[in-house]
Amino acid sequence: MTLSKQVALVSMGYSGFSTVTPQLSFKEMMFEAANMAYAQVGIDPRAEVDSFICCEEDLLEGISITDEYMPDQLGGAQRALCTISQDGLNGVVQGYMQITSGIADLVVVESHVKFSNVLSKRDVHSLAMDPYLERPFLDDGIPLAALEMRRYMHENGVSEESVAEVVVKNKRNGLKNPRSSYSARLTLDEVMRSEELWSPLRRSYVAQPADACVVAVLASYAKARSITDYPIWIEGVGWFSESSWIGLRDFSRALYAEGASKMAYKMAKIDNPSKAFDFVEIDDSIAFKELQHLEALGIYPQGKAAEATLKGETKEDGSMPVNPSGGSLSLGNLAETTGLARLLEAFETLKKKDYSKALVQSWRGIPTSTATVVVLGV
Amino acid sequence: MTSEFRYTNSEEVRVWKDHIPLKYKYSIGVAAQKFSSALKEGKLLGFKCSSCSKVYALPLLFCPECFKEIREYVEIKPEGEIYSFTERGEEVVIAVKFPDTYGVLIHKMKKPLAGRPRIGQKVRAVFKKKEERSGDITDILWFELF
Amino acid sequence: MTLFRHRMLETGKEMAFEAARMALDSAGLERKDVDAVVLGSAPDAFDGFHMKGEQLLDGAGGFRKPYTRVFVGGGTGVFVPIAAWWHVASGLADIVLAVGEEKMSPLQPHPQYAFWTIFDQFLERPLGVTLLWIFALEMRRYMHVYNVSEEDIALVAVKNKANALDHPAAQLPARITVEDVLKSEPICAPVKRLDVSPTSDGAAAVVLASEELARKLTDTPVWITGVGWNVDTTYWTNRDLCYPEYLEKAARMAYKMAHITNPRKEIDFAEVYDPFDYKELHHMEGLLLAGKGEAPKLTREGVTQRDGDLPINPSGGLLGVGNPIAAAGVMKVAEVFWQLRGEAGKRQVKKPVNRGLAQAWGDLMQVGTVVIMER
Amino acid sequence: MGRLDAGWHGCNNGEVKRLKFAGTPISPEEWRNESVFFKKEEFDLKYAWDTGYAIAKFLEGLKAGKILGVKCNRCERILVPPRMFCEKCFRKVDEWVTLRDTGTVNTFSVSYVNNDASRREKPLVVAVIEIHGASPGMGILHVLGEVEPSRVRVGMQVKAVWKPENERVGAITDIAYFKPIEVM
Repeated sequence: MTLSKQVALVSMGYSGFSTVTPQLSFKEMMFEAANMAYAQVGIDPRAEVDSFICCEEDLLEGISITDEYMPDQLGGAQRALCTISQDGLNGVVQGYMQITSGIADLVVVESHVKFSNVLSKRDVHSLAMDPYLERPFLDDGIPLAALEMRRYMHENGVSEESVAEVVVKNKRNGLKNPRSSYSARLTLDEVMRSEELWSPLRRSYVAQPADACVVAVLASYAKARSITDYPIWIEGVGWFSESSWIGLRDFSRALYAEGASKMAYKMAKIDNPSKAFDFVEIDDSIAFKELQHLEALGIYPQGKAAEATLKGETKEDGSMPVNPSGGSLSLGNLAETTGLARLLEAFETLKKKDYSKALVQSWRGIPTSTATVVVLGV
Repeated sequence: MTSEFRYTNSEEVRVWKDHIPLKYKYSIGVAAQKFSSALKEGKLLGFKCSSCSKVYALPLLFCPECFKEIREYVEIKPEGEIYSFTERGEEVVIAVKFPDTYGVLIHKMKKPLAGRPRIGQKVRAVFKKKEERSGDITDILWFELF
Repeated sequence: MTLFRHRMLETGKEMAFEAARMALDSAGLERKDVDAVVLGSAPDAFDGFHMKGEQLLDGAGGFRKPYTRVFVGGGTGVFVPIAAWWHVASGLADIVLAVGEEKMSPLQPHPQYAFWTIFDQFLERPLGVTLLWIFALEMRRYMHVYNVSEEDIALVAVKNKANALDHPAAQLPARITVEDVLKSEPICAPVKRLDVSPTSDGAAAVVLASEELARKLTDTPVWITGVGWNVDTTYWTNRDLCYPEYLEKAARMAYKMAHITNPRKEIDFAEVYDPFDYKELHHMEGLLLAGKGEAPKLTREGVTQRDGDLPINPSGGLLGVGNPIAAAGVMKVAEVFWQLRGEAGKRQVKKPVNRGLAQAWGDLMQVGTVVIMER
Repeated sequence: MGRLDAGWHGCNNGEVKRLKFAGTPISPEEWRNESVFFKKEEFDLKYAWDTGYAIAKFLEGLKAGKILGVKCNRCERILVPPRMFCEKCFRKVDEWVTLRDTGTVNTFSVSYVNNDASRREKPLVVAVIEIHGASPGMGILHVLGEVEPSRVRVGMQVKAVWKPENERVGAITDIAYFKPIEVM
């Protein structure tokens, strides 16, 4: 057993992936997704799963202390279950550590979101900022995204066309993805004629909300070998936060993604990230972030992602496929489920295609500066 | 797709509506309290870390990097430059960088009569009249070009 | 740790900094030595922040670091060092800063209100449920099944508030009598004012290090030898509230890891979660430190006093020191640390101690978190 | 300010000889007269939660004056409140069962406060009621009426008092309260 094969992703299940999911409660969505994940590898959660990790935030659920409502529908009642108040991909990192620390062989990671149930989205987003310094000016956080976008474009000489091209590409990639809610065949011109929310940010650049639940099952080397012939190995993990103070952040760079990826690359022994991956699933919940994240992750040098995008390199058939799933721009903004949703895409793509290595990165969205990175290998 | 795990029942679709009223009285904190008192005097306060000598243009009790308590305060001239800006109709939100300080202050700007703001332009704070100030960040009415 | 008080001028971030700074100083470390940060904090509705963890990150020392918030309701405080433990045990981090923070005072008119939102939105909130109901219902069930008197329960409040007289950060230390408790204002019978811990603002922090580094940093490290956690079914009205099965399961997980077969003999003292006085008894039983229904007897006989055979909550507990939820759990872990190092001053238990336990509870009578520490 | 002085090291090695801990308490006076600056904000967070199948059907049952449970054929438990899965066996439940509208008080409390900690005008008796027809221990939370608080006992038999049919909306409050079944 090598260091890169300590922990495997053995199965994933999901439910929802729609703009509304009226027929199911969040519990029923979780039950569906969990059942699907467990059935693939034939495990009984009541007997075999050592730890359950749920990733959600109270105010998006409309429930305080949401972990109260998690155990039953995962098979986790009277078992070790906890909430990690983070993106689901960070739940995977915590599960990774539980397995490598020897307290668990089989870990279930879950995240769900029912954005359609949250009627006061603006207020919830406002509550994520400092009441004294930030809330009076930054509304639902969209102005912050616009400030960052302007600074990023300014420092790196990035054109608005390249940002719009990310939208065109990702919405097109999503057309063949059954989990996509917002895929479309659009022209650059159509994308750039979308309503300006806060200049230079247009509505078309922002991923719109959707509902989903994703469940991932992680296993130790021995356990993985015993329950599946097709494990996907977790070769590196990293996570990193910049600052809670918006004013202390570098608007032009995604330092959080840079920090997270450095940690993951070190673990996965990746020296040259621009050549290491067959494809990457990274955060694009605001279109310019795909460019910023590509640079932070070392896939492209600072300021070079825009040009590569315009040249078509990041298309599915390009030299560096970025978000072949369609990304958040197609799948929708899934809040804390974003990372697991993209892990699911990478998991399926790695199994289907003749690929050997992928990168998944999540960002917790406006107004945060927190990222998680996972390197997957076949 | 493993349809046996999907619920097919959709005859009973129901939504339960409710609301959570939340009322807060936030203490703005030890550092912001100092910042707030200075604002009432029409001054902008910087927070200086004695360890790394950075002057933060934000009310910080501690240096996030050195993780030492900040006990030194310096007055910042309320004139800086636009680090970034965004507009919606007549509204302009800006991030202002003050010379020789660390961090940016988010605030709003009075829209220039001619043209649009640019990154790097010099701006200065316009304070409310002394008697109207409360210690809130809105004691600065807006920033204007000069 | 910071003072635990009803209301603090510090923001949550600032309190977290104060506690984290003290913990680093105590270990002779700087922030640059820290590989990762784990923060625990309970409902966002108290502090008044969505994604509270993100709001607190700089305060906890997480600026430009790997940082995560963990959350299991009231059990969070003791869960923070558990999560920090797996950071270290996995080999991914050598030094982890573990911080618990709670700022309950911003919510108006009373922090209690936030607890309405922990209940089921379809079937329970419409009844106007409060957190006190569920405690009162559990207390009554416990009293009914094991024939426990309100007097016996009151003894816990008397002991803990008196213990807190020696705790310099305590919010509600007091010398009171059983009579005072029984005569205090009824809130939600059988729960009375003095049966309950206060709402508080505060923060507390501990530093965890790998074995190799710990030996370099100090001659008297305290080892975490067992961790356990467990969450019971959401359907709390389907459980018999007389006994916390989830806690027994959490404890057994920790005991197994620490190779403990007879906890009553092998645990020297414990900081058990006491947001309400009966909860201390309930939890002692769930931890197998007392038989079912036996904890009141041990309390009556003085076994749980600081000079007793099995001191429980020598710190003064939540009833005496205060209950800034996640910070209170970390405070308990800190107390076990100080007791094991013989640094608890006037609070030091009489008997020599080698092994202690800290426990917290949370959710809808649902979460048990347990840490076992040894000298 | 001196807040972080001396006390630090004292508290860190656990000694109590120094009584200074970090932290700046706000006095009740400062809180009331607001001599320090407070930022006040109000939100009203609105949600429209999908009840899902189990709760939708349960609420429809209440509207029709019935308490519905579900049955798991593996463990043979009849569960209430209903759910689409058996948490014990981790499988879908098998059938709906109409339960009786009577029950046994499992535990109770007399509440003198509202959920914002303010005092109630009249105390309210709340209880976990094990519903007859469901498996033993299957309780729901509700309130009791038509009974003196001092007369309530664990084990007391109670019956649902329904709101008039035209006032029922499909909510747990369609049961106004449970009242003791009189012993004849």
